[in-house]
Amino acid sequence: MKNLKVNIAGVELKNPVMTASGTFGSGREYGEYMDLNQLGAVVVKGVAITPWKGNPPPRIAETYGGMLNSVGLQNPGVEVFIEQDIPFLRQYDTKIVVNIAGKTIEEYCQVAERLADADVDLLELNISCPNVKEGGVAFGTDPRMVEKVTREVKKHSKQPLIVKLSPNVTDITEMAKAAEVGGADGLSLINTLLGMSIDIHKRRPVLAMGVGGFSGPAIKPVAVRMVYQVKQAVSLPIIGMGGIATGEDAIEFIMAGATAIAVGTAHFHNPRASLEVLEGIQEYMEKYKVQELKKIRGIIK
Amino acid sequence: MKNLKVNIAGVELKNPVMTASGTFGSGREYGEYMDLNQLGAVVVKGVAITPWKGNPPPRIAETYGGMLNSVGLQNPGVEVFIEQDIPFLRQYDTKIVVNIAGKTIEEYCQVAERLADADVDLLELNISCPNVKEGGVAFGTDPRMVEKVTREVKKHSKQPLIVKLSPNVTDITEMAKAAEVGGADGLSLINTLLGMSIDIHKRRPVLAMGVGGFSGPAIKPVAVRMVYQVKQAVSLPIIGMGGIATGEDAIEFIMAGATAIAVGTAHFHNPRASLEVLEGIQEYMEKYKVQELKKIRGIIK
Amino acid sequence: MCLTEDQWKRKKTVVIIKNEAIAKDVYEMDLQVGETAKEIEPGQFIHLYCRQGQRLLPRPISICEVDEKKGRLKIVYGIVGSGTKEFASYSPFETIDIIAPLGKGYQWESQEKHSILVGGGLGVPPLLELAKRLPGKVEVYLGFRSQPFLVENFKKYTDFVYIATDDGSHGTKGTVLDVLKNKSECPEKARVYTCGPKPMLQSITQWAVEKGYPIQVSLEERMACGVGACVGCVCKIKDLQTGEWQYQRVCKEGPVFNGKEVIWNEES
Amino acid sequence: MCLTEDQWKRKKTVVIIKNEAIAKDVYEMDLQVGETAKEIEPGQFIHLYCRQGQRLLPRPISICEVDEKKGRLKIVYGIVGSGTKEFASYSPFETIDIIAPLGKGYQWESQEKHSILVGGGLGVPPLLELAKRLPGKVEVYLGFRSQPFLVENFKKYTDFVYIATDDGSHGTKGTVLDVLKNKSECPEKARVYTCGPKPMLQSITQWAVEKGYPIQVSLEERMACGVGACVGCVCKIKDLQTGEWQYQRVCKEGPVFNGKEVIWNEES
Ligand SMILES: Cc1cc2nc3c(=O)[nH]c(=O)nc-3n(C[C@H](O)[C@H](O)[C@H](O)COP(=O)(O)OP(=O)(O)OC[C@H]3O[C@@H](n4cnc5c(N)ncnc54)[C@H](O)[C@@H]3O)c2cc1C
Ligand SMILES: Cc1cc2nc3c(=O)[nH]c(=O)nc-3n(C[C@H](O)[C@H](O)[C@H](O)COP(=O)(O)OP(=O)(O)OC[C@H]3O[C@@H](n4cnc5c(N)ncnc54)[C@H](O)[C@@H]3O)c2cc1C
Ligand SMILES: Cc1cc2nc3c(=O)[nH]c(=O)nc-3n(C[C@H](O)[C@H](O)[C@H](O)COP(=O)(O)O)c2cc1C
Ligand SMILES: Cc1cc2nc3c(=O)[nH]c(=O)nc-3n(C[C@H](O)[C@H](O)[C@H](O)COP(=O)(O)O)c2cc1C
Ligand code: FES
Ligand code: FES
Repeated sequence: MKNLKVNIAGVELKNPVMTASGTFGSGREYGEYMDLNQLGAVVVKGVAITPWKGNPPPRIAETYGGMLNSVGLQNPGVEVFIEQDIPFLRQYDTKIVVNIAGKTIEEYCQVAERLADADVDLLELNISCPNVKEGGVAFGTDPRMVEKVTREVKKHSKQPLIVKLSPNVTDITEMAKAAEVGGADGLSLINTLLGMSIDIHKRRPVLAMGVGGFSGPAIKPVAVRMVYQVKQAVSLPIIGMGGIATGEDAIEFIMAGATAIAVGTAHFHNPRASLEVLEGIQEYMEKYKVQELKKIRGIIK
Repeated sequence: MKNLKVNIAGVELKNPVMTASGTFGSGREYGEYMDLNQLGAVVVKGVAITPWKGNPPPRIAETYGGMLNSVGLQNPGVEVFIEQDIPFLRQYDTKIVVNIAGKTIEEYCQVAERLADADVDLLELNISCPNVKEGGVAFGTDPRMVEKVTREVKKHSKQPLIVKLSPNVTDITEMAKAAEVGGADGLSLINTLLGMSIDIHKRRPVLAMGVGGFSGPAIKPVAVRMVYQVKQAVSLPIIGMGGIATGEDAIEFIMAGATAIAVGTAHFHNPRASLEVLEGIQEYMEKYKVQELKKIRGIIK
Repeated sequence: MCLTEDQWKRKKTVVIIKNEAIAKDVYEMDLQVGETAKEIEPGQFIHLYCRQGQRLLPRPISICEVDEKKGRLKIVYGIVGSGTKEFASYSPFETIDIIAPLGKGYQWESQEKHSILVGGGLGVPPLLELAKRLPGKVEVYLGFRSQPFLVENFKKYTDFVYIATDDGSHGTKGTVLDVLKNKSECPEKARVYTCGPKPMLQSITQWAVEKGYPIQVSLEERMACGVGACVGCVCKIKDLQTGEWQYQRVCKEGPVFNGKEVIWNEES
Repeated sequence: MCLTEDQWKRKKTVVIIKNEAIAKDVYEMDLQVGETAKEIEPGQFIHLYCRQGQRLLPRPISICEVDEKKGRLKIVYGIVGSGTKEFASYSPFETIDIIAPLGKGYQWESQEKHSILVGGGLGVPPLLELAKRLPGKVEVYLGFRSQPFLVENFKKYTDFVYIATDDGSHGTKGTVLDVLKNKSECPEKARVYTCGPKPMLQSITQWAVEKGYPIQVSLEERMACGVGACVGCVCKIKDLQTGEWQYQRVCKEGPVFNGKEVIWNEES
């Protein structure tokens, strides 16, 4: 057996496979389809300080090799999360990463603070959701805001803070550097691209919100490129995601510079996608006699 | 028969179907596969003032539902174009659009000036090619540069000037407005996204250049979104493109606000793609009794 | 706490036994699903996966009928887009990937006396297995645009099958609600079960509320996961006590909801 | 100036007559292409399209053999990635979309006296039809990693077939160049035709140049259009007079080039 362990900001994961926030609920639902113990970490859906209703439906549109969503961070709030989801997830031998959402810097800080004493391993700061009017991507497309929100939230965080970046920017490395300066312990990328799909029969956008977050295999080349660019620009550990559906996809991200990877949209096509990605990584390591992932991480220069 | 005519910056096209620059050579190659007389316009590959060698191979990578290219605007220069390609294309009853490339503002201007007396209908200013170090996308991601290069080239152009925008920006409407202020007569969008694909067996990028331009059906949701956003922001006619492979795709772009559309990568899957797109548009118009495209253009608000 | 290998739900590859048109652009497909047939409640749905890799999301289709003995499910689907068009091209003995069953079905009492089933168009199929299982008297009202389907199948389980068509080509010309108002004996107590286009569900709900009948409606929404994880497939459900509403998941809390709790004003 | 409907080249749907493994991960496929079989020059290739819509680009595969009478083409392909894996799953009587023929093939004189054909691995197949058509004496040198294929087919057309394998399991252990140096009678005049991995092409070219033989090499590059429109599939070709080089299209000016004009130093 090869060594699959990876270390993200001081937290050791038994393997690099995580679930992408918002695609895996709080683990419970897919727990009926697979053994959560096998995952490096479960990243739960975005959690805010108060319950959020989310956006009106339709929230989902299929596109060629991908999909759009405009869920808008519907969530029952951090209290319900702490009460119900943490105890559920702690039954499993896997790390817990909480994706935190907010409409203002204060709200982000409140969630981080509320989680300070909770039994979770990592925080993932979501400043890149394209589906909410306030907060979300507005914070993630301006380097000064990225730095500021990172710095503030970091002050209130006990767990290491991962900043999740938006791909809808001219220069991703600027955002990565801003997060680094702000004190981030790691970076997640990419969140969804901004896309639109039109129902030409009904003559309106498929999504009630008009535009939505674009994910799935279709976007992988953009994600790999950004992980690569960011790896050249900063020294933070990177959690790579965007279209990963196979072990080979995961290896691409690792070679581009990712320390861990997350599987999202692929679950909708195959509920066991994350475990198959893990198996695929292992097969690659066996085939090419890669003893540890470090040996191939960021090998593309 | 429905009325398919559209007007781009004073040039009347018999129908809205154009070919995307760089995917259709100078028309000659696909002329063996289809009747060029049926196209609204042929947009030829990027033409520079002097011959360009282009980038080393591999220049092509397939991705999920799309592809990457790093051709890098290989072209024999504007003189050869004028000598060989214009007379060839003028045999056909279709409009000629020349995509102009340059490394400096002066070079763009020189091409425009050289073409002033040539028998071509429209100029398409390519400030969005991700595959060249100088010029190209460097001009297309800074609104001040977009405005400046547009203004300068416009001074040297006799034909209406279409500015082709890059999608690799935080806010496409800023670029569109800058082109409008600079005096553009129309906009083309989108050029390719920037993507990367890694050959995990050889442990290097598939493309010799590392990164390349990402096109094809996979990118359509980004393109539709940008056409929609730009339509809300400026009043210039838009040539929409990015992943169009069927008549239904084309209708999506028209509803989002495009006056004409261009078919690119789809040709590689189906040499007759542009004609099938045209047939599909006609079928849609028949089915829904749309008398002219104006009736559905920009219908999404 | 942890499930063992054979307890996990999974995506399964099953054999297509039959796949035939039963009306214009409407197909009936029988699937050999084995033991899964025993786990079905009427009103539940299954997820069908396309073979074409560019179509990633599963297509939710209601279960129409179950043959527990043979281990088979019947579904009926309309060709409306690329995925259903792909399904229509499959031949018997080919395979298809599915997850089954999903969602929460219709609920009834074991002593049920009188049931009124109302289906419209492609909302007709999920009522068939329900008609078969319901005890007591079962009235069935089916509305179609023009060409009816599955009518004979319903007649196997009840004598009270009424048809409405928009163009009057079969049964009564008009809406299924018109027929319902005319034909139903309107007992003191009854439960109403319905599936179909939203405006129909809304008008049937209004009628049922007036009559004082409990009503269950089956809703549709675009889905991604189908298992409750993505919160993509929501509809507005109000709490009848507090009057507060929240978005609930059609794939998990539904597709069958209490009609009185549904807030209808969302565009559909 | 304008072609008429039946003069246009087009993507065609053809029937697969045979699709069988002939070595580990190497398949032979026969296609019923009709009149197209009459238009083929050895060394040309065809484009095969995948059925899976996420794989948009055609796969270029060389024509291995032509049966003009039956209207058939044979191709031989290795399973190296997702597309060739998909092709291997097809059964006889299924169909596949192709464009054929594409590119420029090998050139020879009608009075050709002596030809030396050198193939390596998956570069062996395109030499078969050439061996069949060449007049005069034909020597064939084939190199494989381990398991040879198509050797009997070549023996039908010439008695001079020599094999090299990397592991020595068949023929001579070593490279095809080793065998060539040992076995060839090295006539005064001959033409060399070769196809295979770039390092092999380069070393054979060097040998041919030393001997003063004209040499034609068949190159590979990743393609998109296959018709010369995208300028994606280029290789560096120098003008022997001026010494200037430019990128030429493998799909249009090639895949067969004058070996002396090829600049080999590009990474492959
Ligand atoms: C719980 C449930 C039960 C259903 N039962 C049936 C049934 O028994 N028979 C039947 O014919 N149809 C049923 N539908 C609708 C059916 O799912 C859609 O018609 C089908 O998914 C369309 O797929 P397509 O690929 O042909 O259309 P496309 O428009 O090409 O599909 C693109 C995407 O949109 C989604 N989509 C499109 N239309 C709908 C819709 N009306 N509702 C939900 N998603 C949609 C698809 O699932 C897919 O993800 C049901 C839907 C739900 C939610
Ligand atoms: C003119 C020409 C003739 C060829 N003749 C043969 C032949 O007779 N037999 C044979 O087995 N192979 C031949 N090849 C190579 C063959 O095209 C590739 O092995 C094949 O396309 C790989 O497809 P895939 O989907 O399995 O691989 P993937 O790697 O999944 O393909 C992804 C993309 O990369 C391209 N690609 C991958 N490898 C190559 C390669 N080595 N060369 C060019 N493109 C590649 C594919 O075309 C596709 O667009 C030829 C190539 C060319 C250019
Ligand atoms: C339905 C859905 C909901 C999502 N919700 C969140 C979220 O709550 N927080 C977040 O940071 N990202 C969210 N994302 C983005 C994903 O975590 C991930 O970054 C993106 O989908 C790219 O990965 P993929 O292509 O593997 O899905 C969501 C994505 C989808 C598809
Ligand atoms: C191989 C290739 C070459 C291209 N060359 C050019 C070019 O010379 N000039 C230009 O403006 N765009 C060029 N493009 C971009 C296309 O014109 C088009 O904007 C883009 O591919 C999106 O459309 P599509 O998805 O339909 O291909 C090229 C695209 C491809 C795939
Ligand atoms: S489809 Fe994902 S929650 Fe219902
Ligand atoms: S593949 Fe397009 S020019 Fe050769």
